[in-house]
Amino acid sequence: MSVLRDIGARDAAIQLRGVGKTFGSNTVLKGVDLDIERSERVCVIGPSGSGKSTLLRCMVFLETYDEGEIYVEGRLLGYSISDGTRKKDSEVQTANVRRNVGMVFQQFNLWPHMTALGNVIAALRIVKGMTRAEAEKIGREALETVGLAHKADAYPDRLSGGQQQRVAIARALAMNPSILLFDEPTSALDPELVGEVLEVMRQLASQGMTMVVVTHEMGFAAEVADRVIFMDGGSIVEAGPPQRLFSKPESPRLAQFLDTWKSRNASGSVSEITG
Amino acid sequence: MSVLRDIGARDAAIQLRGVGKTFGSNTVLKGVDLDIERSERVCVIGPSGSGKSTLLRCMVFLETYDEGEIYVEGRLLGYSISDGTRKKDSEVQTANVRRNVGMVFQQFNLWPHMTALGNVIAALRIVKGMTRAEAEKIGREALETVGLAHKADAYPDRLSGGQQQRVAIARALAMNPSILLFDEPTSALDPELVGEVLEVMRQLASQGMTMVVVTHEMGFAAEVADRVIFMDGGSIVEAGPPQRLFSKPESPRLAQFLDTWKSRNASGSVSEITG
Amino acid sequence: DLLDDIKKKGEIVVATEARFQPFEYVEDGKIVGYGPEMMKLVFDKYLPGVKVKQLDLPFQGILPGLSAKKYDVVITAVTITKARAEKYTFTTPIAEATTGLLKKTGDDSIKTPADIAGKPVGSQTGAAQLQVLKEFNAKLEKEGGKGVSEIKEYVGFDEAYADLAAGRIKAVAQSGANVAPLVKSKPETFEYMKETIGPKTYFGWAARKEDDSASLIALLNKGILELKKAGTMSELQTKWIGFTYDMPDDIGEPTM
Amino acid sequence: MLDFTAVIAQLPRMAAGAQTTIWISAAALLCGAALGLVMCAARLSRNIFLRALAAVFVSMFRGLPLLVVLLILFYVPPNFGVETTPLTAALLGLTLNTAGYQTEIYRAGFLTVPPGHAEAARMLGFSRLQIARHIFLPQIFRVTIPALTNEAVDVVKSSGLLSIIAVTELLRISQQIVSSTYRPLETYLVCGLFYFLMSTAVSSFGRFLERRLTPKPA
Amino acid sequence: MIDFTAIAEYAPAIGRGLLVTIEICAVSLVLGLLLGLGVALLARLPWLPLRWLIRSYIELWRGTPLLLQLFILYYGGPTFGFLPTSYQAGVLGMSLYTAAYLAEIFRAGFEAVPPGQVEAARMLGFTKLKIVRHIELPQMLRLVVPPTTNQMISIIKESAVLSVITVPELTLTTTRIVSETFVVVEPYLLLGLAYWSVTAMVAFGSRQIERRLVRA
Ligand SMILES: Nc1ncnc2c1ncn2[C@@H]1O[C@H](COP(=O)(O)OP(=O)(O)OP(=O)(O)O)[C@@H](O)[C@H]1O
Ligand SMILES: Nc1ncnc2c1ncn2[C@@H]1O[C@H](COP(=O)(O)OP(=O)(O)OP(=O)(O)O)[C@@H](O)[C@H]1O
Ligand SMILES: [Mg+2]
Ligand SMILES: [Mg+2]
Repeated sequence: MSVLRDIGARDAAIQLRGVGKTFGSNTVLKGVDLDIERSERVCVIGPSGSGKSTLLRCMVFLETYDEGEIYVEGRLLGYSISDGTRKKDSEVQTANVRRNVGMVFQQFNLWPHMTALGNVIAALRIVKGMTRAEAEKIGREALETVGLAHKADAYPDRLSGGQQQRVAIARALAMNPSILLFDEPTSALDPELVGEVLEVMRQLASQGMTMVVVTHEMGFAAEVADRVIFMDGGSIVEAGPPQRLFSKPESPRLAQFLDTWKSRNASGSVSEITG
Repeated sequence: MSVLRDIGARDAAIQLRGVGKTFGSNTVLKGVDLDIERSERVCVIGPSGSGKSTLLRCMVFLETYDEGEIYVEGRLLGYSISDGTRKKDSEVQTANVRRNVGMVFQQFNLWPHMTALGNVIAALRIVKGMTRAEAEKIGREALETVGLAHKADAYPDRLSGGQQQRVAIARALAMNPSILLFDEPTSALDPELVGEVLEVMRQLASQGMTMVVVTHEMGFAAEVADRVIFMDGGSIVEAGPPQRLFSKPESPRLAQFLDTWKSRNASGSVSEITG
Repeated sequence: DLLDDIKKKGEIVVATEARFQPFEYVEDGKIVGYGPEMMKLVFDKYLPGVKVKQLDLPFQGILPGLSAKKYDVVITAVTITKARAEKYTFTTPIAEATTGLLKKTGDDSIKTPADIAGKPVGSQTGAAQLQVLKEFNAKLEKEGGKGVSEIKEYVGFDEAYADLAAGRIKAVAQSGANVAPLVKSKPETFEYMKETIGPKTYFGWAARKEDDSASLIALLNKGILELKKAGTMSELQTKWIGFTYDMPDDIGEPTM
Repeated sequence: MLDFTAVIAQLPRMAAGAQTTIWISAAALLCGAALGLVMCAARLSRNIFLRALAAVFVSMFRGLPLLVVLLILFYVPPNFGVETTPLTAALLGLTLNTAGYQTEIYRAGFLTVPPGHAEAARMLGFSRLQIARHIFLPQIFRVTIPALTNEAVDVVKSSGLLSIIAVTELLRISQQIVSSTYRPLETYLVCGLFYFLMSTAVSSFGRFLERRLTPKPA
Repeated sequence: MIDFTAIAEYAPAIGRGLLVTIEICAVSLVLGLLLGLGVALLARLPWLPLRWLIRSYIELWRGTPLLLQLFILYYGGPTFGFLPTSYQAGVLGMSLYTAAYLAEIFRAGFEAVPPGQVEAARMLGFTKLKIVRHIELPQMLRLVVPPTTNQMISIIKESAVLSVITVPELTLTTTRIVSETFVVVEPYLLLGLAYWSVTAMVAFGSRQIERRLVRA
């Protein structure tokens, strides 16, 4: 069985098999099964506390999972199995398994003591051991991609939230990942600054990057996602292409979730007035 | 002249005459003229840094203004004129002039060491010197109005952002104001929680409260406002009923502002898909 | 007049450094010793009903504090020196203060006081014994060409004894009366040398030099001399110090 | 090698000394709190003279060793005709010393209260005094507990210096015991134990208060 | 009324005392910094007995007066055959004392680095050691400048108690002058002035450093 899975897994970017996670007595993930194909764009939506972030964090073992298996590019993440029992991997082993996965956080998590470029090239220099020149070349390209080449020497606290988040994306890109995870990348931004970050993400999507995005931006999900996943209470309640999911929700919980969202955003919306 | 204004002012809720404000060398308000009529609902929109907050704060003298005059219910705010020169009023005099004006802040500014009810009745007890019983009666009514009677004994940090903002509204309401000012009352809220606060504001509007609301919620402005004011660079660039302003902006700056907004919110919006 | 004031107030404030066995020290929370007992006898007789308020102070501040009028009189064993006598009035002597050396038992490298040359020695900051030690050292340097290697100054004598026991210094300059109880309780550690190193000096109590204090000093002198005549002083010396001294009534000019 | 018998016999006296330490520290802390709050108000006032006065006060008493403050307070005023008993000098010295620190603690506490809290109160008609009393003080108290606890421990520890000016507190009594027992190590170890117990009690109480006053996150 | 001529001849002695004070504080502070940083780093190892040991050290040293610690070191050490000179005991005592405080400051500094920044580094393949070296340490060092300078000032002040173990520093020198001249007011006022100017200078210097760090 495990052999079969392993073979199957080789084709998928990330595979989750019955993943469960409990904080104390609070079961946050309940046997989640999910396959993320290569070059697939998946958006995860759901009410607050439904386990979206936890799911994403488990996918890179920033959070350990208690049950099930997670395969990243075909390799079991975070654990090794010997003699039928499983043992937690060392940090170094885990890092190796997820080396092609990048992550962008809600709070950007830029390092304040380095410039934008410094943030982007730190891992190239320190982890990959590149020379400054090599690293800077890649770093400047990455900043170019997010449209911030001119801000290379600015420290994070001199950048707007949107710019900071774009630097964070560049930082992930510089490591040349094949899979990018985003956890509410625009939630901490002023409304005016959301657009510029979504624009960068749209561009990445169009270039075929495998992406998993936890988001509240329904418009973005509708436009970009191949598949939208609706989570509630630690389980995937419904999944499918955005057109189907948004227009014909099957589960009442999703229907209600969409209603709440619409009643706020649609009523008296400018497009209706100007339309 | 001043006599004429004074007579005219008696009818308006708030009158601004050539109000100017400078921070250091940065002129933030440039001769703003504005009349807020009784029971009028005014929404103020505009890009970040255009002076919206400063305008609102000048209206209650939380910020001093350098030029022009502001009349609240016909009385000059913040200054007294004797022998042709004007002198800053004492805190007590100013408080008296704006006693019928309430304000709701972006950051709620609830006092964390008091319960919801404690926040609402503090001014009744301390400023108005009511007995606990009197104050609590009014306080509970105010909480009822915002739908939070059941949270009277909760401390702010146990309330969601939306609930905190509703308590803040109740706190202002308890003083029985005739004018309420809101500075981006929903900007600090999670998207799911915006609706409940707007609902309370809608209800206040329908009861004839005079309201000035700085907001990014165009839908709300379109639905509720009698008049929308678009600010840019410290001046009122355009003002008028929302239908006219949103569909036929006269100034290019407003047109551009609305475009940016639409491109983010309209593209692939759920209403289009589900529509 | 100070004495009148004291009588009027019903209280006399005295300063003591209660870390100076056997003259003044604390036992079971009370300041006891040769000095306090003698003081009590004098006060009981000549200042009956007057309350005694006794302050325990570090020695360095005790004479300046007297100038500063922090208290009426210093009832603690103060070596009478020229410099001090210029600024303060002393009572008739209460015991001999001549300085000698305390060394470690069985330390054969020091047989005579001159043997401390080249060795670290110590005494208390501001004490007359320190002054004697410094003068003795100057004499050594002048005569033998070689003085001690270091003179360490301690805030209290107890620390100096501890350092001697620890071996950091080889001798402590101190008056014989003071070390008697120490040597008695720890003969295996401390040994006092017979030969002294300074001129004959005496302990007295001190008051301010102003006329104001004259009547108080006179009263104290009267009391002390009476005790001496009656033999009580000798009894007390035997009781607290372990031996008796031949004492002059008036020392005249201090020897140092 | 270590022999505690002589010291154990003196335990009651050390306990009495510890009692003196405790009450002097407590009194100094309370007086220091009152003075510190006044100084803090001066530091935050709009009057430039008051601000400068408070700044000098803080700089002075945070910059001077307590030992030196005590020496000055004990020996200097009588030269100008002012009487100070050891106890008043001790209390005054400790109070001034801790007030210097507490001023800064309260000021830092003030700065943690978002200015919006005061603005909300102003909008409801609160006077400056009412804002200080009802909005700032309760919040400051809560956020300053950890710093105040540290300060209380510091005061207990530094009260040992009172031995220098004839206050027979714990350390002075320990020195007296050393004089009669010639057992410095044992005596000072026991003395250290007393101080450690007092400090631990103070900081435990501080943590308890902190926990009581900080609502647990939901 | 105040007349400094009486102690004028002692000016060189006061200068020497001040130098001793400054020297011993500087040495202790440097040693305390290194030791404190080492302790704070060790405390991050996931080894429980070590953490308890470090905890007890910090609590014990912060919970007792420096004066007493010096007494124990200097007068108690010989009981165990440890015979430091007064200068050695002073430096050792002050270093251990300073390190206990600084270790706590550094620990708080480490904790102030948002965990998200560490996670971001983990996601990019940083090892634990590299995270400490490149992410946590640089930020922590910047955060701890203000509390560390406060500690510096407090160490200078506390050094006054070195007088009790015969270190000929400023306070002991002044005390000696008082007992030799019987003059109280001037020496003690001068003593206060000396400490105040030294600490005020350090405070001023540290504010400059802070300002520069903030600007960077
Ligand atoms: N480190 C943690 N310790 C304990 N409980 C946690 C932890 N992290 C998350 N939880 C709990 O797990 C549940 C799911 O949290 P999660 O952050 O995954 O939700 P979410 O869907 O991302 O919500 P949001 O939209 O608010 O970010 C919540 O009940 C949360 O309280
Ligand atoms: N206290 C202050 N001191 C100095 N400058 C200030 C101050 N408050 C506001 N400003 C400046 O005044 C200008 C207008 O600020 P204001 O907060 O009124 O804008 P706003 O329209 O409310 O923006 P936003 O939508 O971001 O809230 C900005 O350039 C701002 O930097
Ligand atoms: Mg989340
Ligand atoms: Mg604003």
